[in-house]
Amino acid sequence: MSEYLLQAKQISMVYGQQTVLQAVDLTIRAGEIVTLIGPNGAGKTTLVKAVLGLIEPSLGQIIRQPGLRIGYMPQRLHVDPSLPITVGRFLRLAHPSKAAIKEALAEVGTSHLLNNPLQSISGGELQRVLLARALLRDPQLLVLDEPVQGVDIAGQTELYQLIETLRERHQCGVLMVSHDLHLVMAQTDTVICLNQHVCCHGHPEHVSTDPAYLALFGEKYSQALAVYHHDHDHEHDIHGDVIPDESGNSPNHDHSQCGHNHHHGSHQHSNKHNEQKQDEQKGGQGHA
Amino acid sequence: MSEYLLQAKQISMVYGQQTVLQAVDLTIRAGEIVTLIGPNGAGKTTLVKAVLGLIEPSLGQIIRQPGLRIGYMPQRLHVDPSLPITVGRFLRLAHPSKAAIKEALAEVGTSHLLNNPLQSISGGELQRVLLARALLRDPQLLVLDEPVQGVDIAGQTELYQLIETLRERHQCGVLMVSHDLHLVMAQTDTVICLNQHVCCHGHPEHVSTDPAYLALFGEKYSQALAVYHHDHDHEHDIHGDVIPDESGNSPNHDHSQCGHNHHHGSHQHSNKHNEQKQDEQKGGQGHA
Amino acid sequence: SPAAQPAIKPKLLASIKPLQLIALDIAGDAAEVELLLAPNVSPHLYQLKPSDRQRLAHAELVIWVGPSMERFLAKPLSLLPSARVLTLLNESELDAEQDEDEHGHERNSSHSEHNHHGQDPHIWLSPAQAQHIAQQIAQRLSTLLPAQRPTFEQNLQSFTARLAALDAQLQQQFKALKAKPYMVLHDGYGHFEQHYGLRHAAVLSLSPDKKPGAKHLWALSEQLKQGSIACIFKEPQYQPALLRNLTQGLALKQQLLDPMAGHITLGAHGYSRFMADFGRRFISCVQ
Amino acid sequence: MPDFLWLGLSAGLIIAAIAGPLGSFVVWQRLAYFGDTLAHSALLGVALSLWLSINIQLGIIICCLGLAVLLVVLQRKPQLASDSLLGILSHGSLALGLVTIALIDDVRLDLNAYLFGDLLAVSQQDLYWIGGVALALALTLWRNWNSLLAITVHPELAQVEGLPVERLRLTLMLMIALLVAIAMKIIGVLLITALLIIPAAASRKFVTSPEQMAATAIAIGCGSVAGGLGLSLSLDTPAGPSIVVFAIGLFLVAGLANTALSSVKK
Amino acid sequence: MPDFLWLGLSAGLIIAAIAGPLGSFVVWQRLAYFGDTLAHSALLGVALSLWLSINIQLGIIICCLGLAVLLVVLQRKPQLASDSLLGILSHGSLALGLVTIALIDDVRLDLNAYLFGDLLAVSQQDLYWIGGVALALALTLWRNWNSLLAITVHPELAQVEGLPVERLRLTLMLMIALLVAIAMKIIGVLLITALLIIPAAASRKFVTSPEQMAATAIAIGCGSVAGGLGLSLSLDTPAGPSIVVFAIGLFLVAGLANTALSSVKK
Ligand SMILES: Nc1ncnc2c1ncn2[C@@H]1O[C@H](COP(=O)(O)OP(=O)(O)OP(=O)(O)O)[C@@H](O)[C@H]1O
Ligand SMILES: Nc1ncnc2c1ncn2[C@@H]1O[C@H](COP(=O)(O)OP(=O)(O)OP(=O)(O)O)[C@@H](O)[C@H]1O
Ligand SMILES: [Mg+2]
Ligand SMILES: [Mg+2]
Ligand SMILES: [Zn+2]
Repeated sequence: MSEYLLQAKQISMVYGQQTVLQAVDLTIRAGEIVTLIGPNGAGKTTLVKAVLGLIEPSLGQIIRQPGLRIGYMPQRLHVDPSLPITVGRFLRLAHPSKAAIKEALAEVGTSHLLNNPLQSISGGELQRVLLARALLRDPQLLVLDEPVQGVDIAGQTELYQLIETLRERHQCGVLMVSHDLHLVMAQTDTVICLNQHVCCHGHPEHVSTDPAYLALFGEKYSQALAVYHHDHDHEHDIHGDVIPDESGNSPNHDHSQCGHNHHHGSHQHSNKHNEQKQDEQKGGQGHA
Repeated sequence: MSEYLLQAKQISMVYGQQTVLQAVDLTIRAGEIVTLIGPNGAGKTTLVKAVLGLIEPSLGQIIRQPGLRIGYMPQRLHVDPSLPITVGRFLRLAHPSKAAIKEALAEVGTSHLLNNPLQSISGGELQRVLLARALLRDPQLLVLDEPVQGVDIAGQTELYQLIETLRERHQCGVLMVSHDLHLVMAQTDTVICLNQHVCCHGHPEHVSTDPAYLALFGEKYSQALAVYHHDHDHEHDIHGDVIPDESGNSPNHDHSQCGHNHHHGSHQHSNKHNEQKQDEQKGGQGHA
Repeated sequence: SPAAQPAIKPKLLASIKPLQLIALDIAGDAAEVELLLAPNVSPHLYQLKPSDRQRLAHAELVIWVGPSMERFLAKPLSLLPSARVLTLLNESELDAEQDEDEHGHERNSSHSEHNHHGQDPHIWLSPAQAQHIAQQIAQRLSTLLPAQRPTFEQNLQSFTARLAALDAQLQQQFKALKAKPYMVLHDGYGHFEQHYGLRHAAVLSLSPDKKPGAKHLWALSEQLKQGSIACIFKEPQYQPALLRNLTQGLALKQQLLDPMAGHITLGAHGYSRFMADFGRRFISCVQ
Repeated sequence: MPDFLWLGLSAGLIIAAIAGPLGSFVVWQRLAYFGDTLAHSALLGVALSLWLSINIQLGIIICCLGLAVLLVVLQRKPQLASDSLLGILSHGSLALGLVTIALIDDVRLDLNAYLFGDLLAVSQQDLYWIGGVALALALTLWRNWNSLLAITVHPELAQVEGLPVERLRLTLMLMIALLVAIAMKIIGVLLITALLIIPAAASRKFVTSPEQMAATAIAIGCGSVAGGLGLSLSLDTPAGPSIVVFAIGLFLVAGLANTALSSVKK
Repeated sequence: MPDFLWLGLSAGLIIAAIAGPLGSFVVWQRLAYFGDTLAHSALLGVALSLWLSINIQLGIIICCLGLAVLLVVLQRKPQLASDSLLGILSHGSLALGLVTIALIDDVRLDLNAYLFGDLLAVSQQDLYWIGGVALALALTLWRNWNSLLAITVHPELAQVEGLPVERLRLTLMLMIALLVAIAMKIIGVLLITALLIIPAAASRKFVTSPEQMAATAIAIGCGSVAGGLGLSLSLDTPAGPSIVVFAIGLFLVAGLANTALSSVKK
């Protein structure tokens, strides 16, 4: 197996009173796609920023291959309207060659935006342009925070396909945050299911049957999404029941850690859920 | 059939040289869910803002029911970090009652965020909070620009379910922008497929077999998304081929208009595609 | 009032040094005369310190020119009873004023708050004005210390006599010499010039706050190049860098003139010494 | 304690009390430059009053209010950040003022003098003026607090929810302009602009709600006025600058305290 | 035409040429207040030099550079917008300067003279100074242009891509501080701060790339210097304010032209 591009060890992050990350481990190898999944506020963006060195974790250590070239696509971008900059010029900040820029824009399907002001393009267009910028760095490691957020349905599949292609062509590692489990699962080598701590991790097929995963997302969502049904109560019943029922069918899965962590995770969940139940149940009734 | 809440007639919007909207009609009735779909940059957000009166369309007319109460959820929100404001206080700007605020937060599943600073919550959490604010207005018309963007998979289904519930309980009209065709289709009364002009509109089942719709999104995407496959060339072949082949199986579909519009739309598409093809095809080759 | 007790000398507070010099001559030993603003401090950015305010509050009499000169005093002094303030250049009778004679304005010269048309507040530079100032001070001192009225009248008389002699001497000297054309940096010598029948041939700017325009400077530089100006009076408070550009390469007499009497030592006959020095410098340059 | 201290202290406290909430809006809406811009436009006001022979105080107030209106109009096209707009207005009005003065023949005028009031020269009558204006502003603020906050957080949401965004923004600008225009002459331009920004900025780190920020800003402002006057008395320094220095000191202490607090939590 | 006009024109053009690109960064990074803040810190510099008996010009430069460093340090914690930070630094240094001066007994000092230069008073030697500094700044800008732009657009992206964000930001601030500190004494604080902001802001509407904006700002700046001097010659108004008024005129014309252009397109 190839060398580590990047290794994060026991990363913890605390904001004020709130623990956002707790002893998270993460390893990315060349040519490997690692996907972070997890509910909103799980700390995915925080972990990504720590890995990139943009924020200093409260505890833990990050080891990068020296001279690692990273292509990064942030979750949000806000450019001041007083700065006149076209999409093309924006990309030239990452790479001087115009040919390469056109190529990258073509790859993400936004060639026609080359001379548009960066501030005027639509939300989904911006996502594509950001991906183009990450590609231009000819990265050894591609870090993408919800790359297809706001991208139209045709573009989503295109972009995921593109990421797959890039991985194959350049043998670059990919760290990706995503909510689109169904689209992502097929291509990912390792899924890390995050909820402050690492709930479970491993190969998608294994993870999708992991009880910790099921507890977090409900069994239904791990299956085809075409079947649309949501049963709120059922989902949370699993929370409590499934924890002791840890079978050994996920080879990469660290039992002891997950046991501990998962207890914590389930505690968090039921916390939120209790709050919700204590309030007037105007909306809650709609769920059944 | 109930009265119109809001009617937009022949809305056109031009930015500089670029035509973003062209003679778009839109009608929303109480208790009806209208969904705008379309590729990135199709003008969905622009249309929504025009309908809300936030921007002045270049041409056309918008008629609202007098005293219409609108709940709006913008596509992006950026709050200056110098303003100390908690989620709870932010919601109190829309509604004075604390009980109502707790209820709304519970409805969108973010009760635990009540006292968190608005600037520190994660992307998906912010979306939920924005929806809570829209709900607090007890709206007659709910306008949502990509409401589940960045929301985790469990939340997405929850939120769509919630919108459905609200519509039933309050009989409010809903205008929604979305890329999640598979999730949205089931609940929508009218789908408007936008690409500068109205490509086609009508009941979801009809629209999903409409050739204009297929041309825009490709046949595959209208079916279950579990099957993941993308054939770029094929998609664009449909563009040219399908237009004359308009069968009468979509009752709400205005043939003449769509014929005209679609020609325009397809022109736009092939334009973009040509640009893409003229460039070096490093990425393009990956699509096949 | 503590001033009523003869043991304690009443305090006088002069806003600027020339006024202090005059007041010292009139008051003699009967009163203390303090100075508010050191002669080298620009009144533009000056903000009163608490100690200044204490001195204002404790002074039996505050002597100042008026709001067109020491604007920062206008407000604090308006809060004092008028009996304790001597305003030399009053601006209360204002507005519909017509400056009947811009330069020859007399004791109750007309002023307007919003419009200092040609008002040159440097009134102490004219011996005639100084004489009038001394009279006013004597009058107020006499009201303040009725018992010492004779002393003040005597001091005034000797002040007048000394000044008259000096004035006569200067008049004669100025008459005798045919003053060559000279230039001043700002139009602050009007009272002196008026009194001795002089007129500057050129001025850099109306006041230090008003920057001259390029047109004016161009004309000025032509004038200087043609050699029609013999002498330039400089000031310690106002040293415009512009002057360097205008006079570069020209052989011009330059003379330092301090209208604020910065270099005059405190003591007897201060004002006469100041005027004598002022006149000497003037003559040495324009002769 | 002499009268002038009491008068100055009262005026300072009143102004600090109203500058706290108004200053919070100044900080939130990135209008820190507004005070200085108003001071410069006041200079233009002086120059124009001289030219047109109208009352100077009136000229200053008109110019300040006019500037506020102009700013609101210019902010409609949001291509320029408000600080750039303010920079242009500030330099523009200062330069126009200077040129106007130069064009009026034969005016002798110390422009600075018109702008620098002095806290220790406040009269009884000034106090009534300041008090009246502060009361009016406080009432307007009180009645529009939520709406003003809503347009600060997100103007588009506020507009959809039916608030008259433009009118509210204008109200806010006019309130700030009025306060600065009146206070400038009485307590000095340095002091009023500083009292708007520094207390609000210093309080940011300790608060979690807009109301807390306004209240803390009031407290810090009043503390600075009292402390600064004490400083001025003991060191014999001018009152206005001493208050500002004291406020800066509080700001620094606040920063250090915050750092210390958060390191203790860890 | 007399020498001093040529000297002034040359100095003005050189400064406008370097202020164009630097001013664009000022506008993009919302630092419009920076120039005024530097002017105020220069006052502190004067006061401290007098107190410590060091060379005044040196004291001014040190204070300005120190302020730039302080700003970069304070901007690390982005809880306060940069305009509020600048406001605090501006009022703080002005007040500290005034207090320091009040504490030094009996100094002979016309503060204005230290701060207000005059374009028409530029000497040959000044010109060399200005030219040298402008050249050094232009070279630094040229070499770091792309990196500076990258940290302006999105600091986080720039950092991930391996740029030394903090060092670059410091470089930019020091460049602006140096230009203002040198130019303040020579051409006046009003003119240098205005030449930073107004041309850059006026050019915004016509351009689509950062380079175009810098170039257009240079053109507008140089045009304003030439036009303003012409104005000063014909109306006999002071040179600095006339240039600023001319620049404002260009800004307004630019706005109108833009409106007209876009309505023609429709
Ligand atoms: N600067 C900050 N100060 C305080 N809390 C913060 C800060 N940044 C993030 N948080 C908190 O940390 C938690 C994790 O945030 P993060 O953005 O990492 O979530 P996420 O997993 O990326 O969520 P999403 O899927 O919605 O993007 C959130 O609950 C948020 O409130
Ligand atoms: N202020 C503006 N100036 C110039 N062009 C603009 C402006 N706002 C939007 N546009 C252009 O109008 C087009 C439509 O934008 P809009 O935001 O309405 O798209 P959208 O359908 O919402 O896309 P998405 O799905 O990505 O959100 C885009 O191509 C964008 O470049
Ligand atoms: Mg995130
Ligand atoms: Mg959109
Ligand atoms: Zn004078």
